[in-house]
Amino acid sequence: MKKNTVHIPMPIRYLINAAAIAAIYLIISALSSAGVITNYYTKILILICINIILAVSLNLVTGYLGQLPLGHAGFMAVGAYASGIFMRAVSGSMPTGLAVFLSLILAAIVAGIFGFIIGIPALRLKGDYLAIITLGFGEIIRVVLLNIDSVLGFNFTYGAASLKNIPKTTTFTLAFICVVVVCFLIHTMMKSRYGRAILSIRENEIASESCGIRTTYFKTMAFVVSAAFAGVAGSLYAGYLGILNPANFGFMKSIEILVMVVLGGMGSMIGSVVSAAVLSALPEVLRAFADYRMVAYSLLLILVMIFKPSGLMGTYDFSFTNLIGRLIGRISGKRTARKESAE
Amino acid sequence: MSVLSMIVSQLINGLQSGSVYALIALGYSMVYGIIMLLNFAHGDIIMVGAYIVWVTMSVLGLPPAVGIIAAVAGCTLLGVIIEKVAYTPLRKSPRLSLLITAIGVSFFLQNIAQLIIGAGSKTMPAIVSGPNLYIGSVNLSFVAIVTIVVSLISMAILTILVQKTKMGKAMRAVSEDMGTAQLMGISVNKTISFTFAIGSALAGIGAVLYSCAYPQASPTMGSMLGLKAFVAAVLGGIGSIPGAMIGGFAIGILEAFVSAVGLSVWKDGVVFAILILVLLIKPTGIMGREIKEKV
Amino acid sequence: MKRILALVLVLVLALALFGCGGKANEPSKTPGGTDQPGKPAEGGSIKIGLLGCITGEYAQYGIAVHNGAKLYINKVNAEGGVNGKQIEIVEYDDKGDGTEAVNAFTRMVDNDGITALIGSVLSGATIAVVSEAYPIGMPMISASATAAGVTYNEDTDTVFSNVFRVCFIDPFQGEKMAHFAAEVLGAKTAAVIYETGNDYAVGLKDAFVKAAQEIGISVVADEGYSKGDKDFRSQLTNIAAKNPDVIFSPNYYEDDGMIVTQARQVGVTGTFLGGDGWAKVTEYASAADLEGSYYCSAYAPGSTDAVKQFEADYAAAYNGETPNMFAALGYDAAVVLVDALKAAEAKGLTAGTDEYKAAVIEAMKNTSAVGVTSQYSFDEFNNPIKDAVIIKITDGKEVFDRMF
Amino acid sequence: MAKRDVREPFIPERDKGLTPTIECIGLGIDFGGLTAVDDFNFTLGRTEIAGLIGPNGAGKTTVFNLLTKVYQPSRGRMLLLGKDTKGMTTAEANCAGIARTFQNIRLFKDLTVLENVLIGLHNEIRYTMFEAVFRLPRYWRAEKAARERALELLSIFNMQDMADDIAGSLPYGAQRRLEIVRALATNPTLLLLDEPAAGMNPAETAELMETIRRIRDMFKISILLIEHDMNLVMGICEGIAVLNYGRLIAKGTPEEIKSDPNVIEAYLGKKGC
Repeated sequence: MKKNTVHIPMPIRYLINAAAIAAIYLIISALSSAGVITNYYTKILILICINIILAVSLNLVTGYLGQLPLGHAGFMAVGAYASGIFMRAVSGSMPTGLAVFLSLILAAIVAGIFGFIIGIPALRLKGDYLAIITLGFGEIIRVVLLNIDSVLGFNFTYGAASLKNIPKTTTFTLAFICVVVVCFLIHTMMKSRYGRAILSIRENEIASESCGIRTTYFKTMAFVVSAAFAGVAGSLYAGYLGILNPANFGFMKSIEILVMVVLGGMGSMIGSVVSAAVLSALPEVLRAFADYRMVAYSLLLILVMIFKPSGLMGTYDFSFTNLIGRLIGRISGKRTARKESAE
Repeated sequence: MSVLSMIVSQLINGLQSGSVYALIALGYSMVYGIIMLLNFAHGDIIMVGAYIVWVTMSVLGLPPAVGIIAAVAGCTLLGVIIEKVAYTPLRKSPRLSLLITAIGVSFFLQNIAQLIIGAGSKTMPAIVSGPNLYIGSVNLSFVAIVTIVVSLISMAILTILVQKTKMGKAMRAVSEDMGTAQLMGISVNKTISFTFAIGSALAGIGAVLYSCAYPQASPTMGSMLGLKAFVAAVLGGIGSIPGAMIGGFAIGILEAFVSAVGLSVWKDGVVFAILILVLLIKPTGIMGREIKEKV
Repeated sequence: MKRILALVLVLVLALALFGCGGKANEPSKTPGGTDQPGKPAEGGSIKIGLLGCITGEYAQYGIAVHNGAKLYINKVNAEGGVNGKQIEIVEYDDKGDGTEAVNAFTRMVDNDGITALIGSVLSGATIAVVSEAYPIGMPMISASATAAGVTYNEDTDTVFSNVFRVCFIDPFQGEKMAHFAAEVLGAKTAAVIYETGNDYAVGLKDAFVKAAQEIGISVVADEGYSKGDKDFRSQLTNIAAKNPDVIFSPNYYEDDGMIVTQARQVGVTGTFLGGDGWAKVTEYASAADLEGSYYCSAYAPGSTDAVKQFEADYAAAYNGETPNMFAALGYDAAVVLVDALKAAEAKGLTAGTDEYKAAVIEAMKNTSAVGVTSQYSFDEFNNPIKDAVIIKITDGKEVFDRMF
Repeated sequence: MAKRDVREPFIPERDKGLTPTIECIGLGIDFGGLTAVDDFNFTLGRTEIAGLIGPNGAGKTTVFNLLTKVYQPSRGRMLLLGKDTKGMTTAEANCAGIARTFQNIRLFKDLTVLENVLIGLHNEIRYTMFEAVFRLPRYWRAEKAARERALELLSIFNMQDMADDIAGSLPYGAQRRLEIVRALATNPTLLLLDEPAAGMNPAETAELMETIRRIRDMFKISILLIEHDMNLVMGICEGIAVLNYGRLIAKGTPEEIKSDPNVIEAYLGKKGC
């Protein structure tokens, strides 16, 4: 197999990947303007994009760093509320495009700050303790969003009454761009010294430390980046639904994201993308399945862990260009083989 | 009501819920001590226990004694089955896999209960009833007295079991060093199953006491209860029996006083804040020992 | 290579499911539907959406509302429909979740082509749907979304002209019970205990406290609790110390039952008052503990002949079940909507068109339809104008006390 | 027990006059009341290959953990190139020049051989996060240089052909060698080898001895190794330190150690018992 792979040089790889992504986008938007993809399907596609960002960002900590935080929905909530409050405040006084861009950045920064605040104590602990402590923080975020107004004495998050009338600015194009940007950033980060440091912590923290890697720093960094991207997903969600309630960001949501990551394969970005897409579309497709969805999710968690702990994709990362290289290699390989046999 | 009698009343409120926490915390602590697993499903075993009480007493109309026995036996069995089906195949796997499985089991129990019985809560008749006692102006409910006394007796029995019996010795040996214990001829599998059985039986007793005090069963009742009990176990020092008791009572009393001063909304937040503080300042808890990774 | 194969397989499977899902899982439609979504039916039928949480935590409310609504629409269809056309129900579950509700609603509009919507059941999900329905002028009536924000945008001070409801709004009940406490029970002091994370409970409590202060009841204790709490002793011990005349507990019945039981254990002796969330509370606390408590409701079982007829019909349709307030309100929502459909049909408009929808909205605004709980007319906020029913609990039974 | 005398620090002739790589003065550590290492006085020359030997449980690995700052000492001082290392973390100690291998191999098992070495080169690779995620020219240059350097290091053990293999799938001996390469990648001044020859056959051991010497000559570093294979220890070590019950009982040349009565007693027990 290896012999037949044609190595494609980097600039061409980028071109191929960019072309593939553009093609996917153009096909979907063409279908949608032709009316094949209705408004309803567009909504589902946006939801898929949001879930992909959530899964990919959680995968950074669970798959690559090897820790198990259970409060990912909390960061999403922080991003969603930051963005929602911002959009409500500036709506009308700023061009929409700029406001949306700023709201995404703001959501990422605020969620990242929360990730930092929570990461500092949480990452001093390992395994089960980290899981519990992040779960606790996730719940605290929810409780604070619910009750902060009565402490502040003015309406900020509107608590249980929901933050309403957020401008609905999330389009499929925006969500798609965010997915591409988030996946690109995580991918390039993982292929650098920063990414290798994160992986080395998952593999063996003590050895990593003895290689001169400041593990606490890199753990916190991964955690902050993961939280920031969850915040971006939250911002998209706020602009998608237009109304936010703390109840939407409970423990259940965190578990749903975890199921996507575990099923796709911890440490595989393409696995997260595929399973987030499938698991978000499935309940819409199989409406009759709704009753059994959570039972199926929990069973999936158990069965995947027992029979295929590496998930659907393992740590495999799909490379479109490698696939093309392999295909070219095969075809040319066959040709040379044919030539040889002809001779 | 004077301030003093008010404080005593709140103390008793705290002791009542604290004794249930303590019973559940013991289960967490024992299981964690032996296989280093945070058994997320432990809280949900209590939920199943409460439903067993509901089925036997409300649906089948059987007397309380049958309900109590059925709940304890059912929980014990469920604990062992969970261990055999979900955890044993993963004993050699990374900790992360085991933890995810435990979360899976917890969610499975919750959702299957919701699917079969429905999301709404079910009420059950009073398991024990008796007159309220008055000491001065302090009002002592009968249920509170029963809860506190029964949990203290259970903990005393458990202590004897672990300290004096052969099986208890085996449990302590396995938690110390699984490999060596096996070489000494202790059946590790049997001991772990036994630990799950004991822990789950305690959860069964906890479920009955919980049902006495709060006669409702709902699919998600176990998750918060379980988490708080876990916090209690960590506070007391995981793996330590007296620690779990102290932790349970401490959390119960803390919650009572937080509510009493009007911060009930922040109760869960305070409990988790305590957890975070304990883990950062003294990760071994009040009674725990330090375990260091060998380099 | 295997992995790539698996990946491709999963993708194909997902696409296949996604693609044929629309057909494989068509929602339940009463009489045979049309296959062309988005286009109005030819003469045969009028499509309306029915949206609510029929699974999940609040399923008992959603199922009751849906059963009530379907009971009336089936009755209309059996009697020949509206203007000779059958009403076709497109029913979806939103699990009480805003995201699901918006998706289901969009699907109803785009893929099923509904003309009007009954729903949703919970306030949060309904508000999420309103933000989609208002711009396209879709007539909407909810049986049970009580939050003020459902029909009114307080930020822009505009009423969502297309949205109506047949239930009381939250503040209304709180005010009613404060006046009831003062005028009927002669209460001087009151305490409140409520779930802080619940907009329904908070809405009722805020209105109660405000009204109580205005009419001279002093609120001596204000205790909150969080969702999922089962232990209220600490808060109730505080309340017992103040010994109030009445305790207002505007929560859902499961919590209310537990609160009353524990209150008696820690020595609270005052009269308990509640909102319409109290229905069925008698199953959750003992008769002795509940004796003499009052709550307000929109529905009094067995009070009038119309109600008795409704109860009999409901029992006949649903295995002898007794309807609750939500079923009655679901029925009433359908009554008001069908009445408006009749008006639109009378104008000779085609179902599904914008003019038709506008006519339905217009007709609802000026309705005088008679439902099972009351005759309906709407105020400037599209909220119903009707009296509350006071229910008293005696001997473990919920008994009609008076209209108030 | 009377305090033992430890002989004057031994340092090879050529290293005299240079600041020693390591100077431990009265280093000791307790674990919950149990003294694991006590009064550890030790000096290591700049290009010395030294051995740390002693019976099982003597505290050899604990000494390594003290030197690499996995444990912080309860008392005493440790100087690295004359500088106090107080308060350093393991990572900082590595940056300051201490690299190690582990008794129970600790490779990054699921990563490739090349990635293992690249992680060792972590602090040698210089570009910012921004340059990395946006793939700016400096990223490409640094990555290319690092890759070449990694292959060069692998070639010391003739492992360059295994670069794309998964580390966990290598044979045992190759894993031990990879650990050494990874440690060398961190550009150390002191290399600590914890039982490098464990599980190797005599031929492999002989080759390893040769390589250790070559590494010292190539990189001009000092090497301290824990080893039970006396042939290896006596063959390459210029100085040997003997540890028993957490205390240094002898340090000197191999010849001196061989004839030291304390050492013989520690290994064989008291005569006449």
